[in-house]
Amino acid sequence: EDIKLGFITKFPVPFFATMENAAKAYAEANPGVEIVYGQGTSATDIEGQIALIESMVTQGVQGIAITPVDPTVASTLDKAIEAGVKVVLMDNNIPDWDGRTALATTDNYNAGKIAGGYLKSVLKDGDTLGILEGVPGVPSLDDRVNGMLEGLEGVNVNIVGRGATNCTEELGINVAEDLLTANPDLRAIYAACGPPAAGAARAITNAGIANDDIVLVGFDFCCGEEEALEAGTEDATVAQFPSKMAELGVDALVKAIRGEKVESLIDSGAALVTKDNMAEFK
Amino acid sequence: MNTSTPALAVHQARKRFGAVDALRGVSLAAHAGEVLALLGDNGAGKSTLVKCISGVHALDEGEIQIDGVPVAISTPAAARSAGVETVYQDLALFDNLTPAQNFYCGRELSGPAWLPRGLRFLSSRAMDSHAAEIIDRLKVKLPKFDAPVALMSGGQRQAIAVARAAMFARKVVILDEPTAALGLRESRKVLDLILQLRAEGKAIILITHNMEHVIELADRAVVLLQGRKVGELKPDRTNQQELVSMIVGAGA
Amino acid sequence: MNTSTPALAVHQARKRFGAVDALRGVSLAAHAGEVLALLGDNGAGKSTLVKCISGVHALDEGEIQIDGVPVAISTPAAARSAGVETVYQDLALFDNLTPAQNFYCGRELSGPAWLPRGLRFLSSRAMDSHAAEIIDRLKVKLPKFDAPVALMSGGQRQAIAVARAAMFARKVVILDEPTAALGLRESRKVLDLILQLRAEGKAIILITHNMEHVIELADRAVVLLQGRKVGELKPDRTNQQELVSMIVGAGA
Amino acid sequence: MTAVSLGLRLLSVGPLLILFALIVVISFLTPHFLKPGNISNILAQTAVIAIVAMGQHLVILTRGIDLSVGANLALATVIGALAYRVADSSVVVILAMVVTGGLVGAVNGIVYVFGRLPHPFIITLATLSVCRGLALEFAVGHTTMRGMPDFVSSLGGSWIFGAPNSFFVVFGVAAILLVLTRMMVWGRWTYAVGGKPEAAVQMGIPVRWVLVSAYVISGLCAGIGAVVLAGRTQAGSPLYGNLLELDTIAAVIIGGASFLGGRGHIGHALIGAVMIGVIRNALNLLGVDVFFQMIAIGLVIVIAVEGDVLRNHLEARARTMQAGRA
Amino acid sequence: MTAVSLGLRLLSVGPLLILFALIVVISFLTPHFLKPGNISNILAQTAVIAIVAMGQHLVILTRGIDLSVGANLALATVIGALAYRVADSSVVVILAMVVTGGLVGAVNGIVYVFGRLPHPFIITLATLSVCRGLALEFAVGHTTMRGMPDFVSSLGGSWIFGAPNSFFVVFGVAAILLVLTRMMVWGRWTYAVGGKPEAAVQMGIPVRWVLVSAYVISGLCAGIGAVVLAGRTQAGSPLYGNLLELDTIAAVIIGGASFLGGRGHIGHALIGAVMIGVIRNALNLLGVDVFFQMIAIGLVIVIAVEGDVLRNHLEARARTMQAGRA
Ligand SMILES: Nc1ncnc2c1ncn2[C@@H]1O[C@H](COP(=O)(O)OP(=O)(O)OP(=O)(O)O)[C@@H](O)[C@H]1O
Ligand SMILES: Nc1ncnc2c1ncn2[C@@H]1O[C@H](COP(=O)(O)OP(=O)(O)OP(=O)(O)O)[C@@H](O)[C@H]1O
Ligand SMILES: [Mg+2]
Ligand SMILES: [Mg+2]
Repeated sequence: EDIKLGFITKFPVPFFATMENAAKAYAEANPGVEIVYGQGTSATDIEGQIALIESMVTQGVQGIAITPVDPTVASTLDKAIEAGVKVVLMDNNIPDWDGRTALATTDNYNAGKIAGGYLKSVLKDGDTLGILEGVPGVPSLDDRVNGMLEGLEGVNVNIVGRGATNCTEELGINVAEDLLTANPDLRAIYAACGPPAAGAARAITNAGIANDDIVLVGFDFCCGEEEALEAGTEDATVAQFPSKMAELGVDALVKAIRGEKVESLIDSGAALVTKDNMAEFK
Repeated sequence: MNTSTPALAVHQARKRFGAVDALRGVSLAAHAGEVLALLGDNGAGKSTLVKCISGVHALDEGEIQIDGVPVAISTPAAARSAGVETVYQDLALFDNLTPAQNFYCGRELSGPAWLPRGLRFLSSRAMDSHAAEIIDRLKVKLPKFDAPVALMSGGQRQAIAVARAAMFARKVVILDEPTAALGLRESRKVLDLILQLRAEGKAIILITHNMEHVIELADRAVVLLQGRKVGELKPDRTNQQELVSMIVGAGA
Repeated sequence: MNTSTPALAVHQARKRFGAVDALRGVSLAAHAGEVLALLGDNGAGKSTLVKCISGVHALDEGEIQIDGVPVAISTPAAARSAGVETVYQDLALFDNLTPAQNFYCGRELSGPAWLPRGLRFLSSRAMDSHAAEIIDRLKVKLPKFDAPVALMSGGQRQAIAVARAAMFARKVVILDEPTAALGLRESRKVLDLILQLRAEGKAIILITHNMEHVIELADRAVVLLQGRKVGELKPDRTNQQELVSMIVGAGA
Repeated sequence: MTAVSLGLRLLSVGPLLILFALIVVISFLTPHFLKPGNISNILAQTAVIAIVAMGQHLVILTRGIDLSVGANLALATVIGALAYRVADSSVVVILAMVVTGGLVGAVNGIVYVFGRLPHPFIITLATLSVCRGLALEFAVGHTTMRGMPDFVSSLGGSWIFGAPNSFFVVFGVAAILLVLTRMMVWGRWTYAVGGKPEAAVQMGIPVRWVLVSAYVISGLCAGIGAVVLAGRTQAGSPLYGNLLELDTIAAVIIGGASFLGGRGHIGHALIGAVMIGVIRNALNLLGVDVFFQMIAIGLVIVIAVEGDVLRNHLEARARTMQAGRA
Repeated sequence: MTAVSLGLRLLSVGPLLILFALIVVISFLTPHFLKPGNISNILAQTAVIAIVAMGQHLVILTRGIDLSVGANLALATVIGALAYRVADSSVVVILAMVVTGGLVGAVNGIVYVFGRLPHPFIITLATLSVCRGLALEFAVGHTTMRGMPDFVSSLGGSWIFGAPNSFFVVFGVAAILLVLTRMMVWGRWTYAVGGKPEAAVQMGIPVRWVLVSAYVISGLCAGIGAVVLAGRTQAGSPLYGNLLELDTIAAVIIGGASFLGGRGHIGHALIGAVMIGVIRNALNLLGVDVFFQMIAIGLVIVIAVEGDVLRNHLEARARTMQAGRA
């Protein structure tokens, strides 16, 4: 029996493009599965994602695999479930919501802890740290910072500044430059997404600071981080596995629709990437 | 000269715009039932004086009295409620409104009275019919009574503005060059209207560059020159030349 | 009547705005060295005719000839380069520019000539001094020559607009109520200027509601009534009454 | 009735005609479009833009602009969510949101008017920034706060007679504003102030208060929009209403009002909002990808506006023909 | 020179004075602010806004608005990055970016003018959407494309004489636009069109081409901004320039130009851009947290503009006093 699914991602960046491609590959490999795709326009496009869910239901999908941009899409998903649609979440959970069939995710908080653990291994008491945040108010991005802070517990690091970058390289450079100016003794920078990490690398180079004098840790392993790791400006980053996430999520959805039992929590994992092991993650 | 209390009196009005001394101590009085011509060459300060009386500008120094009582005319609304109506040189018409809407703009007929003004309901039909009456009485021909005034000719627009002031004036009507853009027929109508307002006992201040009109209508004329009052007389055929030389400053 | 080729001729001009027939087949001719008065009551279509001649509006039907040659005057630039200058009723002054900048707006003195016009460098000093000369010759008093015209009085603004047209006219000058806002002295100056333009051999079309001016200046008068030409005559004291009745349509 | 006057009557319906054309084209392209469920979806998806656009319309009527509506709405939902934590009462929560919206509007209006700012752009841009900051600061955990009282949820998410409840909210707001602008003195003053501000001063209209009230009403509309959105999502979030300022301005202008002030009516804002909603919904139904959606939305907006320009032109021509015949 | 006329002279420097006051306050708050390195940072961080704001200023001079600048810049960087993959030549890459910017500007201008649109808001909003969509579509992998020729990189990221190279680009653009607007016929026409469009038509100015050219120059400035930004990040990205339209409009208005058209000069755009750059930099230096940054930016912008209003008021008063004494 043929199955029609909706596959909704957040907004146009390579991470979600990779997920979409994995889903397309899955559909090709499984002839009975038809997938329709949808994507919002930005990290804050909540209303757009709600409209997408509604139009998928209108089109008669049996299941939706979605990377929820914000917990508030839950009530719309509830309506979809009332209409008999099964929902699998990907990338991040919706806290306190029990409508999901399964969740396939990188636990951002845990992944943040990985970054924190790395920083803990290279910093000592009294060192200074600057944080380049993602988009203020977006839970998965906030988790990356909060998880990092937990992972860092144990060394007494002095946090000297937290600026928002909206996950862009432009703002990443600016904020990093200003952090370096205000804190000539800055020991480390942590960026919650890829583009500002690349921006910070450029700011460090521009400021003429030697690679060894400062620790730069990013997140996502994308968008220029590869070059920065190669050059030694960036020391480490955290990689996720989007295609695995998408594949596991869609597979769980298909199984659930066919009446099979599925795990409710599917971790697609995260890993620390450094110059030494980066070849494995390309 | 009339010795009764003037309906409108201005004492030692001074007004400066940046470096320009527009009024340098002008006094005048307008009495009920008379037409006072306010004369002067371009830039003499006539419009400035009018705007100060009607609350658009505030005087730097000087005093304004209505019926002998000093009043603070700080806004156009204050001037209107003191009974002073003005036809501005630029007409102050709303291009996007119809003639009737223009007529009542700022004092719409509305109710019920216990509501705050802004929230009262418009009595559109009453306003339309009253305005139509007035326009009719003035024999102004308008192409369309329910179209915005945007596309009406200069004369038609001027007629609407004059009719508006005539309708609402209680004490004083000020007209800043009301016939400047008017044809013969409409000019005549405006002049007749001024006579009618005078007959109704209103004080009228008329600014014009047309000597014929001054001699025909004005009971008294005040002449400004570069922000100063340089003369005051009863205009007639015999002293027309004197008036002209006062205006152009040849007498000085 | 003059039998030479007219400097400007209009044949059977028709123009309609939506439901309003502003011109219903008007023909007229203006000859070099004469002042043609274009008369008519408010809304008669005078300004509309002027705007069609000067390229602001396009005629619906009819033809315009310059020196006997039919020309397509589709833009104001075309009219200007055909030698027709216009003083519009609303003056067409730029409030944010100085008098000199207003004078030359649209045909700035600039160089070098091999560059496309927009990229030429302004000869500001030359423009300033020429403009100052003209203003001076017309004895217009301006409060400040290097300030924007925004705050100048109605008369001062009118004088600037008239001086601008006088300066650039080659064949025909059209003046739409040029003295409406002017005082005695400035009016006189404009009238003198018109006479001077006539002496220079230009054809002048003068729109005015002032009969004194018509009789003093006009060599011929054309009267419009509701978009139609209802009369043409040589105005003088003796036929003034006839003219007035034509204008107000009493003769019909 | 002649062909010309029939055509004229059709044309004068204006942007509605363009909307209708759009709907016909789309329903040929996708069979899902005219399903009743989808129509309700469109109404629900459009409700927020429509409500806020009507407020924006009033501001544009006075020659102004309100860039703060989206951030104002976000702040209102957060305050509403906070109120819900204090009291599970619809009245309290709704009041909290609407009053927040109105207060922000009042700040816009008062600073603009009494601070003698040359244009409302700057102050509303500033409140945009301040409201977003405050919303993030106030939101517990700096993020979405879930939970709304039942009545609020039903406003945003339930249906009566096949239409979403939010549709009736839109309807109610439109009715009130229609009365206010067309039948009350305040509305006349608004048109006067937009038409010629200097003349409005000369005619003794309380121009400053009219301006302030336009911004207050725009803020109130943002607050009402917040109620509907919070009801729909059962949450308050500092991220809501992103770019809503551009959407609402676009709705007003697409609908046929004018930046020149003093021209247009509430219907324009509504039609524009529905047009935007219909286009987005259709692109979703057609499964058009995001990149192409952006391109398509841009093109359709221009086509809609150009269509209206053409319509106006034809209308003027037809009137002339009709007059010629009379 | 009397005290009054000295005061007057000081006041007439205008928004520059507000900027100066801001700088004094900030340098008391943080010792890092006046470090030479930080000044270069500010210059580099402000360069893009400044360049694009100067183009925006021309459009605003003609009573228009250009909402597409940010998306246009993003598209230009993507096209530049694509060009780099074809030819590692600075000339080719720079041309690709600048021409892209100019073409988008031309589309804005031509559709607005010849499509007889009532206001440029709609068309530039549409090109905003279309350009973002195209940039995402064209970008290989729909994302940041790394790599720029050396010369481009040096424009965005290197220093001469302690000033970033981008500073000299800003300087060059400002010089060209200053000559164009103040010394050339085109500039006079632009002021005339902005001052009174109907009169400009009557005076035979080619109003339509003046308008089109303003949008083309705004587009070219977005293209030049793209070169500087791509040089700074050594990449092209469809996400660049987000909200740049609001930043540049704010810069122009904060700097002291007016939406009324025909008023203001290039310096206004520059001062406004630097003011925005200085505020953002200071908040970063002070380590102010994200949420409070948004609030602070809003407040400081209002204070700056209010300061200018006050200054104008004092100036008028001082002139009167001075005249009274003469
Ligand atoms: N708002 C203003 N700001 C600065 N100067 C002004 C302002 N209004 C008028 N002036 C100046 O004040 C002087 C008097 O102007 P006003 O308009 O009162 O003259 P007027 O007598 O009405 O002349 P006209 O007959 O031409 O209308 C003029 O020099 C004018 O330039
Ligand atoms: N752009 C326009 N659109 C529609 N109707 C117009 C337009 N311009 C003028 N009209 C109408 O055309 C008619 C003729 O107007 P016009 O301005 O030519 O009169 P006029 O003879 O100049 O009058 P006045 O002496 O008052 O200036 C009027 O009824 C006017 O309302
Ligand atoms: Mg005057
Ligand atoms: Mg006329």
